[in-house]
Amino acid sequence: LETVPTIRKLRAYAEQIRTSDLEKCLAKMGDNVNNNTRKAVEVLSRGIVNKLLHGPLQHLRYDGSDDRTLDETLENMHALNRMFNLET
Amino acid sequence: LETVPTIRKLRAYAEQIRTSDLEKCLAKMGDNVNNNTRKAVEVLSRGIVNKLLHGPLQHLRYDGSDDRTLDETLENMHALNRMFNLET
Amino acid sequence: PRKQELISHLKNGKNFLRNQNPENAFFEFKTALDLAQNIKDPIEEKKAARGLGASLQRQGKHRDAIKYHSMVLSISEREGEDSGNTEAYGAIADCYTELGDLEKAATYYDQYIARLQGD
Amino acid sequence: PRKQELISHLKNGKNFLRNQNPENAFFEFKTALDLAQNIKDPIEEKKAARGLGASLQRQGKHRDAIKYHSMVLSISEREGEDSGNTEAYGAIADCYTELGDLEKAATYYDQYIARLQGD
Repeated sequence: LETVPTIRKLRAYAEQIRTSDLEKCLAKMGDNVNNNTRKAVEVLSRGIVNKLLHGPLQHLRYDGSDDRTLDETLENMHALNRMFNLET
Repeated sequence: LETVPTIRKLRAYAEQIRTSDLEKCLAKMGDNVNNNTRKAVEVLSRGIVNKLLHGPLQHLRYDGSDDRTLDETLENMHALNRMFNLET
Repeated sequence: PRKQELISHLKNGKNFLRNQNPENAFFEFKTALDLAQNIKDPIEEKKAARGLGASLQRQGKHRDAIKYHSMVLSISEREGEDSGNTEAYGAIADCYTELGDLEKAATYYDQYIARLQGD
Repeated sequence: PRKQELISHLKNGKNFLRNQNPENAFFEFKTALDLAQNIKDPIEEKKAARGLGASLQRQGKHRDAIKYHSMVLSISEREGEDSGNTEAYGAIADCYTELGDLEKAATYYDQYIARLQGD
Protein backbone atom coordinates (compact mmCIF):
# COMPACT_ATOMS: atom_id res chain seq x y z
CA LEU A 1 0.00 0.00 0.00
CA GLU A 2 2.95 2.30 0.58
CA THR A 3 3.51 2.41 -3.15
CA VAL A 4 0.06 3.80 -3.96
CA PRO A 5 1.10 7.49 -3.81
CA THR A 6 3.96 6.75 -6.19
CA ILE A 7 1.55 5.18 -8.66
CA ARG A 8 -0.62 8.30 -8.40
CA LYS A 9 2.33 10.63 -8.99
CA LEU A 10 3.86 8.65 -11.82
CA ARG A 11 0.50 8.59 -13.60
CA ALA A 12 0.15 12.35 -13.17
CA TYR A 13 3.70 12.92 -14.39
CA ALA A 14 3.13 10.89 -17.55
CA GLU A 15 -0.32 12.35 -18.17
CA GLN A 16 1.07 15.85 -18.11
CA ILE A 17 3.66 15.00 -20.76
CA ARG A 18 1.03 13.24 -22.83
CA THR A 19 -1.57 16.00 -22.86
CA SER A 20 0.97 18.73 -23.44
CA ASP A 21 2.55 16.94 -26.41
CA LEU A 22 -0.85 15.92 -27.75
CA GLU A 23 -2.05 19.51 -27.72
CA LYS A 24 1.06 20.68 -29.54
CA CYS A 25 0.51 17.97 -32.13
CA LEU A 26 -3.16 18.84 -32.69
CA ALA A 27 -2.26 22.52 -32.93
CA LYS A 28 0.27 21.75 -35.66
CA MET A 29 -2.26 19.69 -37.57
CA GLY A 30 -4.67 22.61 -37.63
CA ASP A 31 -8.40 22.53 -38.24
CA ASN A 32 -8.28 20.62 -41.47
CA VAL A 33 -8.03 17.19 -39.86
CA ASN A 34 -11.04 15.03 -39.36
CA ASN A 35 -12.24 13.38 -36.17
CA ASN A 36 -10.93 10.03 -37.23
CA THR A 37 -7.39 11.42 -37.39
CA ARG A 38 -7.81 13.22 -34.09
CA LYS A 39 -8.96 10.04 -32.46
CA ALA A 40 -6.09 8.00 -33.89
CA VAL A 41 -3.60 10.50 -32.49
CA GLU A 42 -5.25 10.45 -29.07
CA VAL A 43 -5.16 6.65 -29.05
CA LEU A 44 -1.49 6.73 -30.10
CA SER A 45 -0.49 9.02 -27.25
CA ARG A 46 -2.40 6.97 -24.71
CA GLY A 47 -1.11 3.68 -26.06
CA ILE A 48 2.56 4.67 -25.86
CA VAL A 49 2.23 6.05 -22.34
CA ASN A 50 0.23 3.07 -21.07
CA LYS A 51 2.62 0.52 -22.51
CA LEU A 52 5.66 2.32 -21.10
CA LEU A 53 4.07 2.64 -17.66
CA HIS A 54 2.88 -0.94 -17.55
CA GLY A 55 6.16 -2.51 -16.38
CA PRO A 56 6.99 -0.01 -13.63
CA LEU A 57 3.43 0.15 -12.28
CA GLN A 58 3.10 -3.60 -12.27
CA HIS A 59 6.30 -3.79 -10.23
CA LEU A 60 4.90 -1.37 -7.68
CA ARG A 61 2.11 -3.74 -6.81
CA TYR A 62 2.99 -6.46 -4.35
CA ASP A 63 0.33 -9.07 -3.93
CA GLY A 64 2.24 -11.27 -1.53
CA SER A 65 1.86 -14.30 -3.75
CA ASP A 66 4.53 -14.26 -6.39
CA ASP A 67 8.28 -14.42 -6.12
CA ARG A 68 8.83 -10.69 -5.98
CA THR A 69 9.66 -9.79 -2.44
CA LEU A 70 8.26 -6.81 -0.65
CA ASP A 71 11.78 -5.44 -0.40
CA GLU A 72 12.15 -5.48 -4.16
CA THR A 73 8.85 -3.68 -4.59
CA LEU A 74 10.00 -0.96 -2.21
CA GLU A 75 13.33 -0.69 -4.01
CA ASN A 76 11.42 -0.21 -7.25
CA MET A 77 9.42 2.52 -5.60
CA HIS A 78 12.50 4.32 -4.30
CA ALA A 79 14.16 4.11 -7.70
CA LEU A 80 11.05 5.48 -9.46
CA ASN A 81 10.71 8.30 -6.94
CA ARG A 82 14.32 9.24 -7.61
CA MET A 83 14.26 8.83 -11.36
CA PHE A 84 11.02 10.73 -11.95
CA ASN A 85 11.61 13.17 -9.16
CA LEU A 86 8.28 12.27 -7.57
CA GLU A 87 9.00 13.21 -3.96
CA THR A 88 8.70 16.93 -4.41
CA LEU B 1 29.77 2.14 -17.42
CA GLU B 2 27.99 -0.93 -16.14
CA THR B 3 24.71 0.79 -16.84
CA VAL B 4 25.38 1.26 -20.57
CA PRO B 5 23.76 -2.04 -21.66
CA THR B 6 20.64 -1.13 -19.68
CA ILE B 7 20.43 2.20 -21.50
CA ARG B 8 20.73 0.35 -24.78
CA LYS B 9 17.99 -2.12 -23.87
CA LEU B 10 15.60 0.43 -22.43
CA ARG B 11 15.93 2.52 -25.59
CA ALA B 12 15.23 -0.52 -27.74
CA TYR B 13 12.23 -1.47 -25.59
CA ALA B 14 10.69 1.98 -25.89
CA GLU B 15 11.48 2.31 -29.58
CA GLN B 16 9.67 -0.90 -30.32
CA ILE B 17 6.53 0.31 -28.59
CA ARG B 18 6.80 3.66 -30.33
CA THR B 19 7.21 2.38 -33.89
CA SER B 20 4.55 -0.27 -33.49
CA ASP B 21 1.96 2.20 -32.15
CA LEU B 22 2.98 4.82 -34.69
CA GLU B 23 2.44 2.39 -37.55
CA LYS B 24 -0.98 1.43 -36.25
CA CYS B 25 -1.87 5.10 -35.98
CA LEU B 26 -0.73 5.93 -39.52
CA ALA B 27 -2.58 2.90 -40.87
CA LYS B 28 -5.79 4.13 -39.23
CA MET B 29 -5.35 7.60 -40.69
CA GLY B 30 -5.11 6.13 -44.17
CA ASP B 31 -3.65 7.75 -47.27
CA ASN B 32 -5.66 10.94 -47.09
CA VAL B 33 -3.38 12.65 -44.58
CA ASN B 34 -0.71 15.04 -45.70
CA ASN B 35 2.98 15.02 -44.83
CA ASN B 36 2.55 17.77 -42.30
CA THR B 37 0.16 15.61 -40.28
CA ARG B 38 2.40 12.58 -40.62
CA LYS B 39 5.33 14.57 -39.35
CA ALA B 40 3.39 15.99 -36.39
CA VAL B 41 2.41 12.46 -35.36
CA GLU B 42 5.98 11.21 -35.65
CA VAL B 43 7.20 14.14 -33.54
CA LEU B 44 4.46 13.44 -30.98
CA SER B 45 5.45 9.80 -30.58
CA ARG B 46 9.13 10.66 -30.27
CA GLY B 47 8.47 13.53 -27.87
CA ILE B 48 6.43 11.45 -25.43
CA VAL B 49 8.95 8.60 -25.40
CA ASN B 50 11.95 10.90 -25.03
CA LYS B 51 10.43 12.86 -22.18
CA LEU B 52 9.40 9.72 -20.33
CA LEU B 53 12.83 8.16 -20.75
CA HIS B 54 14.71 11.28 -19.75
CA GLY B 55 14.47 10.80 -15.98
CA PRO B 56 15.40 7.12 -15.85
CA LEU B 57 18.24 7.43 -18.35
CA GLN B 58 19.66 10.46 -16.62
CA HIS B 59 19.70 8.49 -13.39
CA LEU B 60 21.64 5.70 -15.04
CA ARG B 61 24.57 7.98 -15.73
CA TYR B 62 26.94 8.50 -12.86
CA ASP B 63 29.50 11.20 -13.48
CA GLY B 64 31.17 11.02 -10.08
CA SER B 65 30.56 14.68 -9.42
CA ASP B 66 27.07 15.15 -8.11
CA ASP B 67 25.43 13.91 -4.94
CA ARG B 68 24.03 10.76 -6.42
CA THR B 69 26.13 7.89 -5.24
CA LEU B 70 27.29 5.08 -7.43
CA ASP B 71 25.21 2.72 -5.30
CA GLU B 72 22.07 4.64 -6.08
CA THR B 73 22.83 4.54 -9.78
CA LEU B 74 23.24 0.78 -9.63
CA GLU B 75 20.01 0.43 -7.65
CA ASN B 76 18.26 2.42 -10.37
CA MET B 77 19.71 0.06 -12.93
CA HIS B 78 18.56 -3.05 -11.09
CA ALA B 79 15.08 -1.61 -10.66
CA LEU B 80 14.83 -0.73 -14.36
CA ASN B 81 16.09 -4.16 -15.39
CA ARG B 82 13.39 -5.71 -13.23
CA MET B 83 10.58 -3.38 -14.16
CA PHE B 84 11.14 -3.47 -17.91
CA ASN B 85 12.27 -7.06 -17.93
CA LEU B 86 15.53 -6.12 -19.63
CA GLU B 87 17.73 -8.99 -18.50
CA THR B 88 16.34 -11.55 -20.89
CA PRO C 1 -28.25 18.72 -34.91
CA ARG C 2 -28.57 17.62 -31.27
CA LYS C 3 -25.49 15.45 -31.76
CA GLN C 4 -23.74 18.56 -33.06
CA GLU C 5 -24.80 20.48 -29.98
CA LEU C 6 -23.59 17.65 -27.76
CA ILE C 7 -20.18 17.59 -29.43
CA SER C 8 -19.85 21.32 -29.00
CA HIS C 9 -20.61 21.14 -25.25
CA LEU C 10 -17.99 18.42 -24.86
CA LYS C 11 -15.52 20.60 -26.69
CA ASN C 12 -16.31 23.62 -24.53
CA GLY C 13 -15.93 21.49 -21.44
CA LYS C 14 -12.49 20.37 -22.55
CA ASN C 15 -11.44 23.93 -23.24
CA PHE C 16 -12.61 25.08 -19.82
CA LEU C 17 -10.66 22.25 -18.22
CA ARG C 18 -7.57 23.21 -20.19
CA ASN C 19 -7.96 26.80 -19.08
CA GLN C 20 -8.20 25.92 -15.40
CA ASN C 21 -11.89 26.64 -15.15
CA PRO C 22 -13.35 23.37 -13.80
CA GLU C 23 -16.58 25.02 -12.60
CA ASN C 24 -17.64 26.05 -16.09
CA ALA C 25 -16.31 22.77 -17.46
CA PHE C 26 -18.66 20.95 -15.12
CA PHE C 27 -21.73 22.73 -16.51
CA GLU C 28 -20.74 22.07 -20.11
CA PHE C 29 -20.18 18.38 -19.43
CA LYS C 30 -23.44 18.19 -17.47
CA THR C 31 -25.38 19.56 -20.43
CA ALA C 32 -23.50 17.16 -22.68
CA LEU C 33 -24.39 14.23 -20.43
CA ASP C 34 -28.10 15.09 -20.48
CA LEU C 35 -28.05 15.39 -24.26
CA ALA C 36 -26.14 12.12 -24.68
CA GLN C 37 -28.63 10.27 -22.49
CA ASN C 38 -31.45 11.86 -24.41
CA ILE C 39 -30.25 10.73 -27.82
CA LYS C 40 -28.93 7.46 -26.37
CA ASP C 41 -25.33 7.81 -27.47
CA PRO C 42 -23.29 5.75 -24.99
CA ILE C 43 -19.88 6.72 -26.38
CA GLU C 44 -20.51 10.44 -25.90
CA GLU C 45 -22.26 9.69 -22.62
CA LYS C 46 -19.01 8.17 -21.35
CA LYS C 47 -17.00 11.16 -22.53
CA ALA C 48 -19.33 13.49 -20.66
CA ALA C 49 -19.17 11.38 -17.49
CA ARG C 50 -15.40 11.30 -17.67
CA GLY C 51 -15.32 15.08 -18.14
CA LEU C 52 -17.60 15.55 -15.12
CA GLY C 53 -15.30 13.37 -13.04
CA ALA C 54 -12.24 15.31 -14.16
CA SER C 55 -13.95 18.67 -13.46
CA LEU C 56 -14.80 17.60 -9.92
CA GLN C 57 -11.30 16.25 -9.31
CA ARG C 58 -9.85 19.62 -10.27
CA GLN C 59 -12.12 21.19 -7.68
CA GLY C 60 -10.93 18.76 -5.04
CA LYS C 61 -14.35 17.05 -4.90
CA HIS C 62 -12.97 13.56 -5.09
CA ARG C 63 -15.96 11.75 -3.65
CA ASP C 64 -18.32 13.19 -6.25
CA ALA C 65 -15.75 12.62 -8.95
CA ILE C 66 -15.73 8.90 -8.16
CA LYS C 67 -19.47 8.76 -8.90
CA TYR C 68 -19.02 10.07 -12.43
CA HIS C 69 -15.93 8.00 -13.20
CA SER C 70 -17.86 4.94 -11.97
CA MET C 71 -20.65 5.90 -14.34
CA VAL C 72 -18.24 5.21 -17.20
CA LEU C 73 -17.83 1.67 -15.89
CA SER C 74 -21.59 1.13 -15.61
CA ILE C 75 -22.21 2.42 -19.12
CA SER C 76 -19.56 0.01 -20.37
CA GLU C 77 -21.24 -2.86 -18.62
CA ARG C 78 -24.67 -1.86 -19.88
CA GLU C 79 -23.43 -1.60 -23.47
CA GLY C 80 -20.99 -4.50 -23.40
CA GLU C 81 -18.26 -2.21 -24.73
CA ASP C 82 -15.35 -1.28 -22.53
CA SER C 83 -13.75 1.80 -24.08
CA GLY C 84 -12.71 4.31 -21.46
CA ASN C 85 -12.56 1.75 -18.66
CA THR C 86 -8.78 1.81 -18.23
CA GLU C 87 -8.82 5.55 -17.67
CA ALA C 88 -11.84 5.29 -15.37
CA TYR C 89 -10.16 2.71 -13.13
CA GLY C 90 -7.04 4.89 -12.97
CA ALA C 91 -9.02 8.05 -12.18
CA ILE C 92 -11.10 6.37 -9.45
CA ALA C 93 -7.90 5.06 -7.88
CA ASP C 94 -6.41 8.58 -8.02
CA CYS C 95 -9.47 9.91 -6.18
CA TYR C 96 -9.26 7.26 -3.46
CA THR C 97 -5.55 8.06 -3.07
CA GLU C 98 -6.39 11.72 -2.54
CA LEU C 99 -9.05 10.71 -0.03
CA GLY C 100 -6.46 8.67 1.86
CA ASP C 101 -8.19 5.36 1.22
CA LEU C 102 -5.11 3.53 -0.07
CA GLU C 103 -6.74 0.14 0.27
CA LYS C 104 -9.50 0.96 -2.23
CA ALA C 105 -7.05 2.90 -4.38
CA ALA C 106 -4.87 -0.21 -4.68
CA THR C 107 -7.82 -2.33 -5.83
CA TYR C 108 -8.67 0.09 -8.61
CA TYR C 109 -5.00 0.57 -9.62
CA ASP C 110 -4.76 -3.21 -9.99
CA GLN C 111 -7.63 -3.15 -12.47
CA TYR C 112 -6.04 -0.18 -14.23
CA ILE C 113 -2.58 -1.76 -14.45
CA ALA C 114 -3.99 -5.04 -15.72
CA ARG C 115 -5.44 -3.13 -18.70
CA LEU C 116 -2.40 -1.06 -19.63
CA GLN C 117 -0.78 -3.38 -22.10
CA GLY C 118 -3.55 -3.98 -24.60
CA ASP C 119 -4.78 -1.48 -27.14
CA PRO D 1 10.36 15.42 -59.95
CA ARG D 2 13.78 14.44 -58.59
CA LYS D 3 12.54 15.37 -55.15
CA GLN D 4 9.59 13.08 -55.79
CA GLU D 5 11.96 10.28 -56.77
CA LEU D 6 14.02 10.92 -53.64
CA ILE D 7 10.97 10.72 -51.38
CA SER D 8 9.93 7.48 -52.98
CA HIS D 9 13.35 5.88 -52.40
CA LEU D 10 13.21 6.93 -48.75
CA LYS D 11 9.78 5.38 -48.48
CA ASN D 12 10.92 2.14 -50.10
CA GLY D 13 13.88 2.04 -47.76
CA LYS D 14 11.62 2.38 -44.75
CA ASN D 15 9.36 -0.38 -46.02
CA PHE D 16 12.29 -2.72 -46.58
CA LEU D 17 13.50 -1.99 -43.04
CA ARG D 18 10.05 -2.72 -41.67
CA ASN D 19 9.93 -5.97 -43.59
CA GLN D 20 13.27 -7.16 -42.23
CA ASN D 21 15.13 -6.65 -45.46
CA PRO D 22 18.01 -4.36 -44.50
CA GLU D 23 20.08 -5.21 -47.60
CA ASN D 24 17.50 -3.82 -49.99
CA ALA D 25 16.81 -0.97 -47.59
CA PHE D 26 20.48 -0.02 -47.81
CA PHE D 27 20.36 0.33 -51.59
CA GLU D 28 17.20 2.45 -51.50
CA PHE D 29 18.68 4.78 -48.89
CA LYS D 30 21.96 4.96 -50.81
CA THR D 31 20.15 6.11 -53.94
CA ALA D 32 18.18 8.58 -51.83
CA LEU D 33 21.41 9.93 -50.32
CA ASP D 34 22.96 10.51 -53.74
CA LEU D 35 19.83 12.28 -54.95
CA ALA D 36 19.59 14.42 -51.82
CA GLN D 37 23.21 15.52 -52.17
CA ASN D 38 22.59 16.22 -55.81
CA ILE D 39 19.66 18.51 -55.25
CA LYS D 40 21.20 19.86 -52.03
CA ASP D 41 18.37 18.98 -49.69
CA PRO D 42 19.99 18.61 -46.26
CA ILE D 43 16.82 17.46 -44.47
CA GLU D 44 16.30 14.53 -46.81
CA GLU D 45 20.06 13.94 -46.85
CA LYS D 46 19.90 13.36 -43.09
CA LYS D 47 16.94 11.01 -43.42
CA ALA D 48 18.86 8.96 -45.99
CA ALA D 49 21.99 8.87 -43.82
CA ARG D 50 19.95 7.78 -40.81
CA GLY D 51 18.30 5.08 -42.91
CA LEU D 52 21.70 3.84 -44.09
CA GLY D 53 22.90 3.69 -40.50
CA ALA D 54 19.80 1.76 -39.44
CA SER D 55 20.13 -0.67 -42.37
CA LEU D 56 23.74 -1.44 -41.45
CA GLN D 57 22.88 -1.87 -37.77
CA ARG D 58 20.27 -4.45 -38.68
CA GLN D 59 22.97 -6.32 -40.58
CA GLY D 60 25.28 -6.23 -37.56
CA LYS D 61 27.68 -3.85 -39.33
CA HIS D 62 27.97 -1.47 -36.43
CA ARG D 63 31.23 0.16 -37.40
CA ASP D 64 29.91 1.18 -40.82
CA ALA D 65 26.61 2.24 -39.25
CA ILE D 66 28.47 4.71 -37.03
CA LYS D 67 29.84 6.43 -40.14
CA TYR D 68 26.38 7.13 -41.51
CA HIS D 69 24.86 8.15 -38.18
CA SER D 70 27.82 10.51 -37.73
CA MET D 71 27.07 11.95 -41.15
CA VAL D 72 23.77 13.22 -39.69
CA LEU D 73 25.76 15.14 -37.08
CA SER D 74 28.10 16.64 -39.72
CA ILE D 75 25.21 17.71 -41.92
CA SER D 76 23.64 19.40 -38.88
CA GLU D 77 26.84 21.23 -38.17
CA ARG D 78 27.27 22.26 -41.80
CA GLU D 79 23.69 23.56 -41.99
CA GLY D 80 23.44 25.00 -38.48
CA GLU D 81 20.24 23.00 -37.93
CA ASP D 82 20.19 20.16 -35.47
CA SER D 83 17.13 18.07 -36.30
CA GLY D 84 17.85 14.36 -36.05
CA ASN D 85 20.86 14.83 -33.75
CA THR D 86 19.22 13.32 -30.67
CA GLU D 87 18.48 10.11 -32.54
CA ALA D 88 21.95 10.09 -34.13
CA TYR D 89 23.68 10.34 -30.76
CA GLY D 90 21.51 7.53 -29.40
CA ALA D 91 22.11 5.31 -32.42
CA ILE D 92 25.89 5.85 -32.39
CA ALA D 93 25.94 4.98 -28.69
CA ASP D 94 23.91 1.82 -29.42
CA CYS D 95 26.50 0.81 -32.02
CA TYR D 96 29.42 1.36 -29.64
CA THR D 97 27.58 -0.69 -27.02
CA GLU D 98 27.23 -3.54 -29.50
CA LEU D 99 30.93 -3.24 -30.32
CA GLY D 100 31.76 -3.50 -26.61
CA ASP D 101 33.22 0.01 -26.42
CA LEU D 102 31.20 1.09 -23.38
CA GLU D 103 33.43 4.09 -22.75
CA LYS D 104 32.59 5.68 -26.12
CA ALA D 105 28.98 4.53 -25.83
CA ALA D 106 28.64 6.40 -22.53
CA THR D 107 29.94 9.62 -24.08
CA TYR D 108 27.37 9.49 -26.84
CA TYR D 109 24.56 8.46 -24.50
CA ASP D 110 25.36 11.52 -22.40
CA GLN D 111 24.83 13.74 -25.44
CA TYR D 112 21.66 11.85 -26.26
CA ILE D 113 20.23 12.06 -22.74
CA ALA D 114 21.02 15.76 -22.48
CA ARG D 115 18.78 16.33 -25.51
CA LEU D 116 15.80 14.21 -24.47
CA GLN D 117 13.78 16.81 -22.66
CA GLY D 118 13.41 19.54 -25.27
CA ASP D 119 11.20 19.33 -28.34
